[in-house]
Amino acid sequence: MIIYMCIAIMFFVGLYGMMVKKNIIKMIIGVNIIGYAVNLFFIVLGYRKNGIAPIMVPGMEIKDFVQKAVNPLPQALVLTSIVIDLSIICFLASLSIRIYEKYGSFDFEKIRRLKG
Amino acid sequence: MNLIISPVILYLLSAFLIALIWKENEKLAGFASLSFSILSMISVILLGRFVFLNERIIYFVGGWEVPIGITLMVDSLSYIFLFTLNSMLPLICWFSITYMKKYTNPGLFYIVFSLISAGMNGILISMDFFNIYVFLEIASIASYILVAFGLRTEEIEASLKYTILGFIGSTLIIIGIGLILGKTGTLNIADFTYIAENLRKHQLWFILGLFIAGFSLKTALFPFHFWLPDAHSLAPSPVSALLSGLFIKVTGLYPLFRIITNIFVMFPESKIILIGLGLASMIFGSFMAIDQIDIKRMYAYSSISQIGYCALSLGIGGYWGYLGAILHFIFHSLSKSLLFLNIGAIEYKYNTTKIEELKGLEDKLPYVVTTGSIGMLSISGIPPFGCFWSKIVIIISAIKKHYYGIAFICVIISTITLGYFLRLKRNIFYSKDDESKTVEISYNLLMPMVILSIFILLSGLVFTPNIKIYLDKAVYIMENFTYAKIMEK
Amino acid sequence: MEIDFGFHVFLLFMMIIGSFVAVFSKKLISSLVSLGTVGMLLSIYFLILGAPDIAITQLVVEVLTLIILLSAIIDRDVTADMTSSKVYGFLLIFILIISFLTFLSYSYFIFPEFGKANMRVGEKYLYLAPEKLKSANCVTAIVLDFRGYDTIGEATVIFTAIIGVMVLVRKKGRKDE
Amino acid sequence: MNRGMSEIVKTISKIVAPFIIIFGISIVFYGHLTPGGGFPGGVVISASFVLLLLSYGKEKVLSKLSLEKSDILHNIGAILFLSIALIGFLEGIFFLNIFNKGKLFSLWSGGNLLFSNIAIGIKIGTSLFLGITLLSMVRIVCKDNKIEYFEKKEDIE
Repeated sequence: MIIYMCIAIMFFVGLYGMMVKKNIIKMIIGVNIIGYAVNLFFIVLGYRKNGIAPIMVPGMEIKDFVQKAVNPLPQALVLTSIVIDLSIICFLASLSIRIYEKYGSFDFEKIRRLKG
Repeated sequence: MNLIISPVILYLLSAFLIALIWKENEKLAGFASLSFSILSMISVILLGRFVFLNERIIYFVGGWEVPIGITLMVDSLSYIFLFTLNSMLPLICWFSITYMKKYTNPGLFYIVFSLISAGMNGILISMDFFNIYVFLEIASIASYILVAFGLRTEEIEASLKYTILGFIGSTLIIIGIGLILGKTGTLNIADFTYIAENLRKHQLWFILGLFIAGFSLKTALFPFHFWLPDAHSLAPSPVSALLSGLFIKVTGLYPLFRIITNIFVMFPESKIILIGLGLASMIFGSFMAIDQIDIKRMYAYSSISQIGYCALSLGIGGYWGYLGAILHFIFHSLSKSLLFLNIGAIEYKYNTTKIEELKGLEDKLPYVVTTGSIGMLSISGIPPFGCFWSKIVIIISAIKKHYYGIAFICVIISTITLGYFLRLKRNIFYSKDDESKTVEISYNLLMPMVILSIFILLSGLVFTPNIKIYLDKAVYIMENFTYAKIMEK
Repeated sequence: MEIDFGFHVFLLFMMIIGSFVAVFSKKLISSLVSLGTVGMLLSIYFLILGAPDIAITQLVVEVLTLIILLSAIIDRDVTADMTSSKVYGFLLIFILIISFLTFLSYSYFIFPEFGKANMRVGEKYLYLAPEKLKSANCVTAIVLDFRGYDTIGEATVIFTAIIGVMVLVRKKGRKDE
Repeated sequence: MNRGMSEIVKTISKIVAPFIIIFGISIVFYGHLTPGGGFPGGVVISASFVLLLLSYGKEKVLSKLSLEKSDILHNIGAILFLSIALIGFLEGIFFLNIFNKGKLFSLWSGGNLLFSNIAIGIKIGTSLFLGITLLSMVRIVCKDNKIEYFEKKEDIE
């Protein structure tokens, strides 16, 4: 359980950075940390005690392999999820550059105009 | 049965091909996008025959069986969404060919338009949790881009806000998916439902909560609504039509339909949450819409209120409740898209959406005023038009379940809706202006609106009794079907 | 690989400290650097958890993320000190602590046990990939064949993001401005 | 004009960059046998270009891989991967792996996995390079349907 708790703490730290900090770069850092926490959560879900990587090496029996290897499914999902996080961060960075060019600041409080 | 996957493939191909050619020829890009969307509409119409003959179509991508590969499924419920989506996308695309001439580089717009369409189609046909997440992300990122397409400062700020909140929604959903993977070891919805019947309730409520929170954020139900008015009012008008009319329903409402009725059937109490959320957003949206000075912002708040009707009807449940939810989805999509296209046409001519700056449009743009009035009357529930039928069904469903207070609130909110639309009409359409000369408006802007308003008129007069047989099939699925039945066969 | 349980916790604590520094540091540069540290530690932890593919990807993606973020803040107000709004911040901290405690009390029901993965589908993949598909790397087999449809979606996501960057670096959005 | 970083960085990155590219390519090609695959390989390849970009400035890199070229390449990578999926239609099912599966532990194994890896590698590598270059160094400015590349914002305003 303590592992899940640590991941949850990481997630909440990221959420705090994203919601409360007024600097756009800090928000992006929060997004990044949340992404780490989620990816780590997925990998931990697939972990088996004393497991090996889900990659066959020559000279290994398939029965052995199936019993020992960690779950490959979460790893495949995390591969996708990492790329999705990267693309969101890419997009957010370009938004923040654009905002900086208009206002000369990354401070969300200064640039804020919309009320809703 | 390769027709089931053809909309996604066609829209993806369209995006990649337009990305190759848009720099040389921007006009061709628009026509390519339009023709691909018409092709996918045709393929969906062809698919309809098989769906209603066979009850449901199941497709194994790559030929791998149920828990191993990704499985796709279309039944009559998702077919209704698929049909509405794919028949409206060509109209919106047609409208934007002229409208997007105001913007630089419309070629990029068509790429993103194709991507968002591919994403929405992918959500509707999928039967795999993670696959739904991936296509949800495609559609969401494309919508963040479209909101910022005009590159004005407010638009970029709205996009930033929308991106951050949309990311939170996606994160809640993916944590739920992770818990499903950890609990049951599978990602297939049918397989999960089959296993979940044997799990105890306290192992599942957290997943359900995460899903409801995440998808209500995408749908903009009341406590999670605050990104919607900014995003939908600042986007280019065809994009607002797309987002308000289709996007929030396909990415948020359709998964909620499935989750409440077909997946987590062991939690009947989750419907009460939906009634609460729906009522709150109905009341809040309509009261906020009353004193807006910007027309698009008023329409956006009205969207929150009308989405509340859908969620409320889904929460009430039973035959009439589900029928009302589906009907209101269809008619509100038609009417709200019509309204946003309408204001887009006005904006194209006058470059403003403020109420004070527009006057006496009745003499200047007669066709636009006629179609706009049809849309407004439909949304406020005036008898012959579409939304009247859905609202009356929702009220009947509330009365049947003895929720008299809710029925009363529905009527009141409908009256308020009528009130603010009448005020809008009096101010911008029928007020007197000094110069009253008919203004030329492009055929391409007008035709999609005319087609949509003909649909709304017909839906009130002819269609509703005739399409009832198809709707009954979808309602039957919402009432009786769980995904576990697929595994039992 | 036999790893002591304490080592898992140690790595996780390092990551938590790193993310605290990244969020609460006054200088953007130092918070970016500590973000990089967290990413690298995460990569090592992935390796320990038996996911070398993810470790490689995480390592390189981390570097690229840092470059993207650095390119966003370079030549701009690097030392920006932000005052987060107090009331809202405390409210959020309160909500976060409440939800964390809810987590803690229900975590036994919510989470599966650590180190005992539910292999319902995973076992099938482990068997099918070498046997039927003749691919030694099961993760690649899943990504590109069993769940290849997802991968098309993923490639489309990054395509979308690049198109988004192209949209946002245009000089102006409307022709009449 | 002395652009980029100091001489030491330049020399080292000049020596290292080709090795990184070769490493990336090998990751792509042996993705179905050893850890790796299209994604990590593509990211590694783009990282090598980004290294050159950081140390030498953009002229040198863009002379090797221009933005137009990488724009076209990342579209082609996407289309390639989609068409590999579409090949399955020859036997009736989307994404069906219809190639000969080969022998375990040889380079030709797993049917279309190798081709998919290459397509994904091209796609990810070029699109990340494109994104980072656009974000860090250049600004696309579009004028009458033509893209022009400007250096810094002084040129635009």
